[in-house]
Amino acid sequence: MKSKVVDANTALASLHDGASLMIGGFLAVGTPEDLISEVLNKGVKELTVIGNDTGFPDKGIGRLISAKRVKKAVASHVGTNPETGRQMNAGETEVVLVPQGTLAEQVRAAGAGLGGILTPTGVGTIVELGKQKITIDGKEFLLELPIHADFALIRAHKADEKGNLVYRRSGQNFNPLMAMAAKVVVAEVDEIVPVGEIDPDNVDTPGLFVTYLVKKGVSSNE
Amino acid sequence: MKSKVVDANTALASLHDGASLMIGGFLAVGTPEDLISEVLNKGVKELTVIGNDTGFPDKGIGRLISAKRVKKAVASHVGTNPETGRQMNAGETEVVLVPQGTLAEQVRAAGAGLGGILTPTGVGTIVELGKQKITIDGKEFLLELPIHADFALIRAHKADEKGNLVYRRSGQNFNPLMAMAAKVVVAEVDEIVPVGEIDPDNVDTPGLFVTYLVKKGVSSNE
Amino acid sequence: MSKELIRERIARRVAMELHDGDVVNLGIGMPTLVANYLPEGVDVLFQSENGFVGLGPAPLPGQEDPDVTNAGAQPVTILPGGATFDSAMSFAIIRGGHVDVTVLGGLEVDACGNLANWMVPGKMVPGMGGAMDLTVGAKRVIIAMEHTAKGSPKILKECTLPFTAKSQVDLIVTDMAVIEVTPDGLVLKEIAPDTTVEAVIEATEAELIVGSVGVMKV
Amino acid sequence: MSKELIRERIARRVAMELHDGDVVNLGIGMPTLVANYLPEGVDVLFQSENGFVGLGPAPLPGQEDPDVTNAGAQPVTILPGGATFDSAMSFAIIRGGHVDVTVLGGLEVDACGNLANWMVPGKMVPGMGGAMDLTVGAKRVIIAMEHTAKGSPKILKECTLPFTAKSQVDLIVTDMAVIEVTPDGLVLKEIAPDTTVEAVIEATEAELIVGSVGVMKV
Repeated sequence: MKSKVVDANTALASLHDGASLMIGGFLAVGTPEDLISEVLNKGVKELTVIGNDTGFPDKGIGRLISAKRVKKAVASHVGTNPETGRQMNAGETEVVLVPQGTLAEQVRAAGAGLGGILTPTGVGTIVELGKQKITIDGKEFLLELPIHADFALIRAHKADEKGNLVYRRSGQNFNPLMAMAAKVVVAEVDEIVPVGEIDPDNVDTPGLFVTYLVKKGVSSNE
Repeated sequence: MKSKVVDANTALASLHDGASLMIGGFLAVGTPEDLISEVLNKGVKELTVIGNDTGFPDKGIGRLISAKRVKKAVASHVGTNPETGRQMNAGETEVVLVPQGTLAEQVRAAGAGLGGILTPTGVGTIVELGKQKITIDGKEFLLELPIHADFALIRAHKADEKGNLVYRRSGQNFNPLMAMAAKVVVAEVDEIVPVGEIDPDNVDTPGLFVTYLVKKGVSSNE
Repeated sequence: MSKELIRERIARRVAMELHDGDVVNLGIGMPTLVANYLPEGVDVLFQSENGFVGLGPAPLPGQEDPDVTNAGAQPVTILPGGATFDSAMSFAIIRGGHVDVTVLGGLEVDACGNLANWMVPGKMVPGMGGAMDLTVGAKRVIIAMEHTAKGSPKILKECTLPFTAKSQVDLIVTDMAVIEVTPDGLVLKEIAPDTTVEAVIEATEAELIVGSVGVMKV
Repeated sequence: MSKELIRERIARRVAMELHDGDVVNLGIGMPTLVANYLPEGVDVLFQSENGFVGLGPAPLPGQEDPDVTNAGAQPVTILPGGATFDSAMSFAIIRGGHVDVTVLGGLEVDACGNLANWMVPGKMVPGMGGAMDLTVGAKRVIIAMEHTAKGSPKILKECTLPFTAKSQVDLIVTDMAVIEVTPDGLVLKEIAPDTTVEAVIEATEAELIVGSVGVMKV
């Protein structure tokens, strides 16, 4: 089989204006910064970005916001990045705010082939606007639909050459979910080990989900 | 905090006739056989049992079937246990057959506080009978509801004293899902290690889900 | 009273609501302080919605691990017996009712136990983060906040800001009082030693049911 | 031809449908044999719905690990580069379209690509196990079965038994023929070297579209 280990430039070769990107991380912890740099280098714009939050102006997803590459951001929280708020209020960027647990399930549902999930979260709030409400045993739930993307840019600690991934501590967050929900999945990792070095019981994301592996800190020109 | 490590008898003290039990395992791989022995010892009957399958007549959930303790079985497969088929055809035991992936999501939904999930599985088959069908973007899905239980009897390889669990190989299957979906969760484990010995990244089921730990092979009288 | 003392007072009082063995999620900001005032013999398991349980204190300077932060991106530690997981599991724990208590800040709480704490239309729209799930999912929701904002009541007849969740608040702890949300309305349970029932009523827009009122331990 | 040779023939032909890098789930029984006949240079990743990828051959006698079995409870191995997971993840892989090919047995297949393989009402009701999810979720569904059962066709105009899934079958491989399910109906692609187009049509209840028919490599 062809090796999955490539440089960031090769991994993102098919990225285009208007693409949708899931980007892992929680306030830039567990975010693939090298891949974000490559997105910036490529000059693509009008992106739809899906992530827990928009990081900080100079860190995480915030770097794409600051560089005005984002047409639409889907996130649970944008409070740590005043630039997102400014663009949102100025009508420059569309921001869709989603409860964090709902976002997690929507991404998971996409990866798991579910048509949607029913959550009690958001009932009786503006989150329910425009959504189907379903009552089960007298309790109301919102029908939340799956979220897919063209690309998932994720961050893991370790990988083997087949793409099996291991995350570390709170760097995990949305990464394993996004790994299941996009057409092209690119994982930025600290370390790539030979196949067989990771015990099957310690794999967090099976390699079958991963399209490309990019080693962190290796520039595309090396 | 009170220790979670008890004998099987103590762990199942509140088990009563008519209770619902989730039991982990896949064709008796990853099934807590000591806990099943204790259920048999207690003499409880009219049980509702939820599991992937009904094992074999002398192994796994099949032991409860053979001893006629089961009023209703919810499973994806009963073909390896002819006694289940006999009781089902004779009208002695109600058997509800559920697609395996649907069962997994129903148990997960209960644990995750979801009101249900939409699956394409079973559309156009008798599985859809009596269920709500929801069309999303022109594609039909079945609304499948969560499955809760009074008890989950699960099997793990290793635990620490806080109840953090580690599974082994294909012994995992439904166990981590059931750990989230029952009022009382009893885990039968090979080994109990001091707190701190399991790296947080290697925990499969966080201890907060686990009510009791029973060490495999320790009889209730010891 | 300084902001710091107010925050300490509220955090101390909230901490007394926690029981040994509880799974607890503390919101960002003041609720985080609750961890500093756990009563003797009360061992709780703190959940961090960014993906772990066993949240411990801040590390010593120089010992920070960039992959170990709380939901506010501050460096923390994971205690022995902790466990890490992804966001789907984190919110399965939260939404599934496996968190015993969540402590959150509030902009407004009303007589029906409605909470508003995630946006001020046209002004501040940080997003709900995990707050909507926590409020709906946790077995017990405690709001820890100052009793008033620039002199105006924050405990209202009806919230004016968009809800975080409907009818989910169980207890309100402020610098002036401890108030329980009941089906009959808000019950004043305790007042701070430096205030009076009248002053609390004055500082509260919602009606308060006043029965036997104790004194807050501060 | 012996049952064993029939099974081998079908398995060999199915194996030729697999491509390097495919994620493949083989059903219990005859489909399992497909693993023995992978073409040279074709490295596939076998998924086992009881919870892992990297399914390898049976272990040597005495080397069985009770925690490593296939979905039929037979001892197997996990190859280097494999990964284990729970049933929710296993079926996320299956339902989510991450399995390239599934190979399943069949009791009946019909002209619309409907499959029946999980029960015979009043007689045999083993349950669907993972078959419904696999049929709906896998990108390509190949049915591997004998062409007839006790002389009666199994490829029908319309299934008489309860469906496993509606319109999901892509290819049928039998001891007599290779048949593709298309929007226009069943297309006869290949026949076995020891039969004729006429004999295949005779043994098939459903209409077959006969274009250029190749000879099955057996």
